[in-house]
Amino acid sequence: MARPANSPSRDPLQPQRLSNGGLVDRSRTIEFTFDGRTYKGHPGDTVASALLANGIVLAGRSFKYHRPRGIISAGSEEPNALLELRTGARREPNTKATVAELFDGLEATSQNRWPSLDFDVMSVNSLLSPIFVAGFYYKTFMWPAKFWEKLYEPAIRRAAGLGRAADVADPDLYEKVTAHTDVLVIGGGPAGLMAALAAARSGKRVVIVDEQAALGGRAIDDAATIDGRPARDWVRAAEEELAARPDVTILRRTAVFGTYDGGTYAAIERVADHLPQPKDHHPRQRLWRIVAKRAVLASGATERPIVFGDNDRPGVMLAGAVRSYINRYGVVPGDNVVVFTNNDYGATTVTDLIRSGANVVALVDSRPKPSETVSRIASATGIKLLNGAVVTRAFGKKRVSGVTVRTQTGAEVKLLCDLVAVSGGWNPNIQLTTHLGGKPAWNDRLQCFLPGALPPSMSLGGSVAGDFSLHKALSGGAAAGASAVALEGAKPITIVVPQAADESDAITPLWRVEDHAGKAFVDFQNDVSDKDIELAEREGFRAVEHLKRYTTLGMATDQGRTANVNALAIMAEITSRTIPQTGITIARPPYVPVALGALAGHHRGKSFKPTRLPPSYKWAKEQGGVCVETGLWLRPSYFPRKGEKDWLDTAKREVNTVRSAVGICDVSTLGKVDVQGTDAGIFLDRIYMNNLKSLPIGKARYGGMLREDGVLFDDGTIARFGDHHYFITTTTANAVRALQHMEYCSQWLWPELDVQIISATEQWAQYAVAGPKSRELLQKIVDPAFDISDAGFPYLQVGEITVCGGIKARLFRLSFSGERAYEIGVPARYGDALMRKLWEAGREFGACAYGTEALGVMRIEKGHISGPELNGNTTPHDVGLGGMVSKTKDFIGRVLGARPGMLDPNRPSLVGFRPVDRSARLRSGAHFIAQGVEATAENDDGYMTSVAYSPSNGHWIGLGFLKHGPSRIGEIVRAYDPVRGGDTLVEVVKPVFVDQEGVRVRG
Amino acid sequence: MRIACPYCGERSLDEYLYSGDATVRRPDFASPTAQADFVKYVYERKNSPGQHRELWYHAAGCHAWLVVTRDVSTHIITAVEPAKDVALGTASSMKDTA
Amino acid sequence: MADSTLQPTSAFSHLEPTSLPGIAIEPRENFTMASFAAGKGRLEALAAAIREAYGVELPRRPQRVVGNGIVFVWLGPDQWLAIAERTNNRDLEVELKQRVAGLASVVDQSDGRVIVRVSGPLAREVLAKGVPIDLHADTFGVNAVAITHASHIGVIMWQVDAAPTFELAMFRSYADSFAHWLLEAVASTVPAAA
Amino acid sequence: MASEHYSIFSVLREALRGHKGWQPQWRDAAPQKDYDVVIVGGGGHGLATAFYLAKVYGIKRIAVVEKGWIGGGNVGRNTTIVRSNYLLPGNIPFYEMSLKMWEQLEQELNYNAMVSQRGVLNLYHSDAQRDAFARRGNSMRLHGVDAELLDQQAVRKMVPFLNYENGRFPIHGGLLQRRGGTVRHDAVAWGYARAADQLGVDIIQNCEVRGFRIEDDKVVGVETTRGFIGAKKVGLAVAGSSSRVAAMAGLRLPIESHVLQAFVTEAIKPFIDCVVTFGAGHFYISQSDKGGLVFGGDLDGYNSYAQRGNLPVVEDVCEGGMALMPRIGRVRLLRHWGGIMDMSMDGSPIIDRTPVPGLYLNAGWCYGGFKATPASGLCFAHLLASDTTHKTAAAYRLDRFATGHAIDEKGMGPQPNLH
Ligand SMILES: Cc1cc2nc3c(=O)[nH]c(=O)nc-3n(C[C@H](O)[C@H](O)[C@H](O)COP(=O)(O)OP(=O)(O)OC[C@H]3O[C@@H](n4cnc5c(N)ncnc54)[C@H](O)[C@@H]3O)c2cc1C
Ligand SMILES: NC(=O)c1ccc[n+]([C@@H]2O[C@H](COP(=O)([O-])OP(=O)(O)OC[C@H]3O[C@@H](n4cnc5c(N)ncnc54)[C@H](O)[C@@H]3O)[C@@H](O)[C@H]2O)c1
Ligand SMILES: Cc1cc2nc3c(=O)[nH]c(=O)nc-3n(C[C@H](O)[C@H](O)[C@H](O)COP(=O)(O)O)c2cc1C
Ligand SMILES: [Zn+2]
Repeated sequence: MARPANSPSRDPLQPQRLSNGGLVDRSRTIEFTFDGRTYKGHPGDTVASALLANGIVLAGRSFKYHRPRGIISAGSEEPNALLELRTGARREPNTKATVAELFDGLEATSQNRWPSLDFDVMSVNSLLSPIFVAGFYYKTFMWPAKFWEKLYEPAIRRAAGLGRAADVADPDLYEKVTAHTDVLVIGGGPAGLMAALAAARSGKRVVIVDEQAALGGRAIDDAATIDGRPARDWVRAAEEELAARPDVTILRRTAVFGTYDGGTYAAIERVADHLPQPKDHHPRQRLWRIVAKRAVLASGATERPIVFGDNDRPGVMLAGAVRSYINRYGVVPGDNVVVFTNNDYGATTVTDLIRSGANVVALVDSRPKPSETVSRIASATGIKLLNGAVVTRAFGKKRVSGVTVRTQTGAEVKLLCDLVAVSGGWNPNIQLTTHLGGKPAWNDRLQCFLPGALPPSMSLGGSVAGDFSLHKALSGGAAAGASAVALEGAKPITIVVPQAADESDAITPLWRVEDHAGKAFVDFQNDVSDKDIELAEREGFRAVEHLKRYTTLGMATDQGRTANVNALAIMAEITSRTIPQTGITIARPPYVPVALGALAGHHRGKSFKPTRLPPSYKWAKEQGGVCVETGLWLRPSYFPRKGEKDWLDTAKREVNTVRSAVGICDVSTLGKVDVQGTDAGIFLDRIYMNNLKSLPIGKARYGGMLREDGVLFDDGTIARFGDHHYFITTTTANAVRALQHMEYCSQWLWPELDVQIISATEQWAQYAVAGPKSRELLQKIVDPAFDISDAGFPYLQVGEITVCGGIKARLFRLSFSGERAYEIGVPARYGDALMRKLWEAGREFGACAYGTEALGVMRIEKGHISGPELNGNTTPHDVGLGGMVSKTKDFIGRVLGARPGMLDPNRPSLVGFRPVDRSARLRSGAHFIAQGVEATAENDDGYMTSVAYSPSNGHWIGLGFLKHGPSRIGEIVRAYDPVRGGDTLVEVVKPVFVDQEGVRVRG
Repeated sequence: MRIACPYCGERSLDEYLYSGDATVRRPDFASPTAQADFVKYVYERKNSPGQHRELWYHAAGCHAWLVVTRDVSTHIITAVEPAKDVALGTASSMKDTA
Repeated sequence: MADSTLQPTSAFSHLEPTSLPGIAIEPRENFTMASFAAGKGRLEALAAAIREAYGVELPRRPQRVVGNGIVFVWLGPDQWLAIAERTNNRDLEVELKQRVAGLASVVDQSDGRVIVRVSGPLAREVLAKGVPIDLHADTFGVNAVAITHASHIGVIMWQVDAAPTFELAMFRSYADSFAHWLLEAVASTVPAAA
Repeated sequence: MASEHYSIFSVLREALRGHKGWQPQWRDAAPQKDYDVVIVGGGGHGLATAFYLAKVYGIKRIAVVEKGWIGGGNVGRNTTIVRSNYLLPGNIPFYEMSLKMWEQLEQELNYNAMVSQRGVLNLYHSDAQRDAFARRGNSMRLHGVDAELLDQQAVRKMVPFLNYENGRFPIHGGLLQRRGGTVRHDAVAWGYARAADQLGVDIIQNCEVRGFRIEDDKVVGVETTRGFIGAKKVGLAVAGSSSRVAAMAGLRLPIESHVLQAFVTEAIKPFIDCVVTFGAGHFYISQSDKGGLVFGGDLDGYNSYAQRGNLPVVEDVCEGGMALMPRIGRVRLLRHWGGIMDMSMDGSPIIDRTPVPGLYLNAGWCYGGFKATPASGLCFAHLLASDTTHKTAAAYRLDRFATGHAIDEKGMGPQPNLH
């Protein structure tokens, strides 16, 4: 269709670009590609406005029927124009063209079509649409059963999804920031700006956010007048005032997407999405956690379409979006326009269109009588006004070419056009008021849902509160801002509300056009039509939440922002209920979809969790030590030497060295807790199952902690340094939980006790020095004043000493390996140096460093329990420590540990195992089955917890829990390991494989 | 959710650990009904909607155990007291009712 | 310990004192530190002993006080961390044990934690990328203390001066992870090169 | 009562007449004066129980009363994973029976619930974790359940899109249950409702139970927002509301109510074919037939009846996601929501009588009860109909805490939020 004769001359390269108006920078032209073709636009454009400037409306294909779809909106509510942006690692699916800002070189590709947007083979789905109605798949694809996974589902999955995720890791950075403020203003339209001004002028801290690149909201979209000057000037002045205040933060391109408890709001800032690439070291997006004492929600409203036949034809657009394109972007999206409205605000679109030189074919107003506003517009512009008329159907395929209008008399007329501007009224953006469970409240006069009960400390300003006119938005915003700071104790200030029009918000509801032909879409992206709603109703899915789930209405990337209210209104109509009776579906965060990368921030790759490095880490790496993750720690697991073929080879050598000479191992990761106070002894007695009262000063003892349910929780040593001074160790894995548990006991269970609990885990670098030569080695380190002879420093002795010429140290004669052994602790800053010293000193004894592998082997050889045995389900009796359990005192776990199930003799208990064929390998996780019976669950007698190749025995050994274990010593059972194809005969033995008499520890 | 630690001030949820009902107290191990008492104490919970007195641990902060009064249907917190004071009966809110 | 054959090593493998426009960072390790917790019913006596010995009042809220050559940092209810430069073999554990004997439990922490100093006009902006608390001057002023976390790493932090200068103390084993985060936060805050 | 049979033929037939002939999938029944059995709770378990009561046990007068709309509870908001890869003998047979029932479900209900056995892969990151998974896999195999222990190479082949290069916690392998997978959650509720309705069960929506009428120490009915409904037996299947409903009969349960969140992204072209759980972070994920990545993580951790969670957990879960799959950085989170979990003290469920005669309990499903739906329905129906425990659910006794027979898969002890 021809451009109207009176239209001003335009740039031939951007045929729909107006010669002036809007916030775009016409002084610069930038290029972008869409489906491989190059187009031009200007900075300040979105991809959508640039496409429209180039005369392109067809932007994508719908999800199910692959119908051609155009740009409908100018904001984050867009259901249709979803593009893949960028390529390669930065490929970004489902990006709304109406939100994405244009940059030079931007590459955009349409989605969900093959081979091309213009010709999409899958559009045959459209022909099958009589079958593909809501919920059809629940009724089909069941026969034959096997075919679902082999045939039907793969086919469905091939059709699933829109864009494609990148194939490789996202190369961009993301970061998170926490901000605290007195007042958070959400939305930078007229209401939000007034609220921010009012709050800021009182001196309070203010954060104002808007999801768009520019502030101003609809005042910019509508090219409104404020205080007699163009709104954009007023907005600029307001921005400048705010920016000049040190306690005001303005965040553009930032959408608040969630309201959380305690005044916490989450927002996403698109820091660099408008750039080809983020600047070096700078993030692509930033997640804001905003903690606000008060929040003013000034999020405006979103326009909704009217449901009529083939209302999804490209070129059918929201009226407010048409105005945005004209006024914000300087683009007129069509030349011959039909405006279809049921409200006065929508009718105003005519004025903008005429001003931009478009030909308004007709104003179709469903209301029987022209309102005052409509009459005024009609007489001012002289356009054709059709009152009491409705558009029943759009025609055209890839672009609308006209509409059928049913006039007040019922006559059908065809009007030719290339753009239909539709307004069905406005839905306040209330989502952030419902995230904490607030229920929206229907307003009959405005025909929309307004916020109901608000989250604590939130208030409203502007059209989100139903104050639809610019005048009301400004004054409502000002009032909200002022009252927010007043509640925070600021002195009341008077703020002059600028002059602006109090436009009419008159509306007469029209949700869908009756007796329309063609398909009438309610949810564009998910292809839900009014017929699907009828079907859902017919099948009993009347509750709105059922309707949503059955038809998938409102579940697409736009979350039904243009669809939900229309849908439930149609449901209300069919079921003869009111809209409030019908209800609305619950909105959930995020308000706009948020990149997962941004929610992760810094915490990905190696930075997913912090890494803890033990004191000898650097030295260990120099020695070629292989480190493994142990919780957050990186611990050396073995120190391979040339010629050793694998970890096992190395571990054997390390064990042999310890057992024959001496080895050194970093055990600093063990939890260390200092316990002092006059009641320290009583306290420890209550948290350990065994008796500690008798522990003499200068001695250490092994102890076990239970949970209150009687299960073994942790074990370690308790050393006594003074009358009221103990020093305990916990396992590495439980260090944090054990401390927490002790604090629970001291603060909550027994606060009357005088006990102080202080963690000292990181203060001490602690090394096990183990083996027959350990004392000789230490002798070279320990200052001569200290007697560490077997007589002077026997097994289980502890002492405060000095080493290497006066460095304070602690020496513990403890052994996990079963050898004569010590643990020596020095302040952690000397940890590296001490390790080097021990290493040097050990050379003459043939010392080795050993890691967690050898440590594990030796403790298994000695039958000491560790993580695999402390699996949260075992009792002291299960692990053979029943004898340690005190019968005389109260302690955590005593009472429930005595329940029948906990003492049941049938519980598997700890024994040792060795393979009958000594060359066989054992694996932990294998289950025990008696010989001669079937390997079934009934015959499952227990499981292997820990295994090791024992160099001392020359074969594999294991520990495990076996039913009636101790009475089955000597029996041969199967260690059955089907997941690794293992089935090994093992002999049940005592769980000690080295030095059964325990003489070596004493030297 | 934000909890106002009486010592540290208001902090976000991620600094705290929740640890259950604060209205149950550890029974006497020597009582003849000890086992039944402990079963109740360890396992049985009122768990009703509305106000809940519960234990939290300021794990990433001062390590204080706290008794928090919170509406579990709205997550609105009305009181936070040191567990130590509650246990000793010296918490300010308890003095009021004592 | 001049005559000792052991030399201390830094916990940081790649954090050097750095000064950029708007921000400076510096690892600090050469301290003697001890934590002490009041014995039951000894709080006032302890406070008096500290007053006597050092002429300062132990803070009862998250604050620190600066005495003559010593700083006391609130560490939780009835607990403090004493910090002093590590000169002349000064050992605060030993020193405090003498001065508050019977009143408090003293534990050496000189090596348990390392400190990073962050200062300059961009310090708040950088720290807000990891620290969740409000660092605004009106809320967290000079000598304020907070125990919190930074990028999943537990920290005790305080403000030294109005530059502003902050110090963050973390367990020694986290030093490198913390530095890694901090450098990333700094790089994303200072204006990009191009 | 709709009795039409669903098939491609019925769909084609209806397509020809504008789908005008479909009947409601279930009647919106009004309460009658009394029933033989009243099931409280129109979630998956309640509806399945009603179905099996009618179909297997021949009970005639059954009502399911639901305070809102059926399927609006956890059955309608879970991450749809079904599996039987449990560790303990109390659990494996039960969940395996359930999985077998899923395999037959669609034919049984004549409703396509999209049971999709696409495999459930639990990743391990250390030798200790591998051995723990081996123990579990072996336990499963001893029970006749499929389980495979994969090494890193096999995992890489199966799920090439994970972070193998620079993960903080390297992926060493995984425990795979091929028969595990996903089921379309809503369809389960609707399918059971329709099938139960066809057998005469009254499904009564918008009918909240507010109390029990107890006469001579025995339950004789329920007080509801739609009046008193008499019942010879009352079965509770109210999941997250178990404690509050049981309290109306004076009971205290070994349960705390916790919130669990779930997440879905915008639909993207499918690339995740199975369910993956990250053994070193709180994260698991699958991709729905619509293309959305459906994922979740840990509980929020505090008692709640609010059906929504908080931001720290959102971040925590997404950190896990990015750590595992750095290529989803630009995929966008579309929606996240919460459900109220009836977290039991040992993480395992309860199907048992209560101390109040006539009142039966089905609860404690924690965040794993969706997969249990068919077996739970059958076992609960068995208990209600026969007053005897179904042998496959024999371990799920209410008194196991008193006797010391907790079924604690994770070994976390009586801390519901840690299971
Ligand atoms: C986020 C999330 C993810 C999950 N992921 C999985 C998973 O991947 N795999 C898995 O196996 N499980 C999962 N679960 C757990 C699973 O969803 C539940 O265990 C299971 O659905 C509970 O059983 P139900 O279906 O009967 O419960 P529900 O669907 O909750 O049914 C209970 C019903 O009782 C009704 N009710 C409550 N009180 C009353 C009353 N007074 N009167 C009348 N009616 C009442 C409720 O309205 C509700 O409809 C998940 C749960 C959540 C929330
Ligand atoms: N008369 C009518 O019927 C009618 C109807 C609708 C709108 N209006 C016009 O709308 C304007 C109302 O002013 P207002 O300030 O209330 O609304 P507004 O729409 O002008 O401004 C709202 C702003 O909030 C932003 N926003 C929304 N949600 C956000 C979020 N979650 N995070 C960040 N930013 C978000 C939007 O980008 C927008 O800029 C007036 O100009 C009025 O004339 C009139
Ligand atoms: C498996 C699964 C997939 C879902 N996919 C979508 C989806 O694609 N789009 C959407 O908006 N919501 C999706 N949801 C979330 C639901 O919309 C809804 O939030 C959830 O069922 C909880 O209900 P509520 O939010 O009404 O409380 C999905 C939910 C589940 C359980
Ligand atoms: Zn605190």
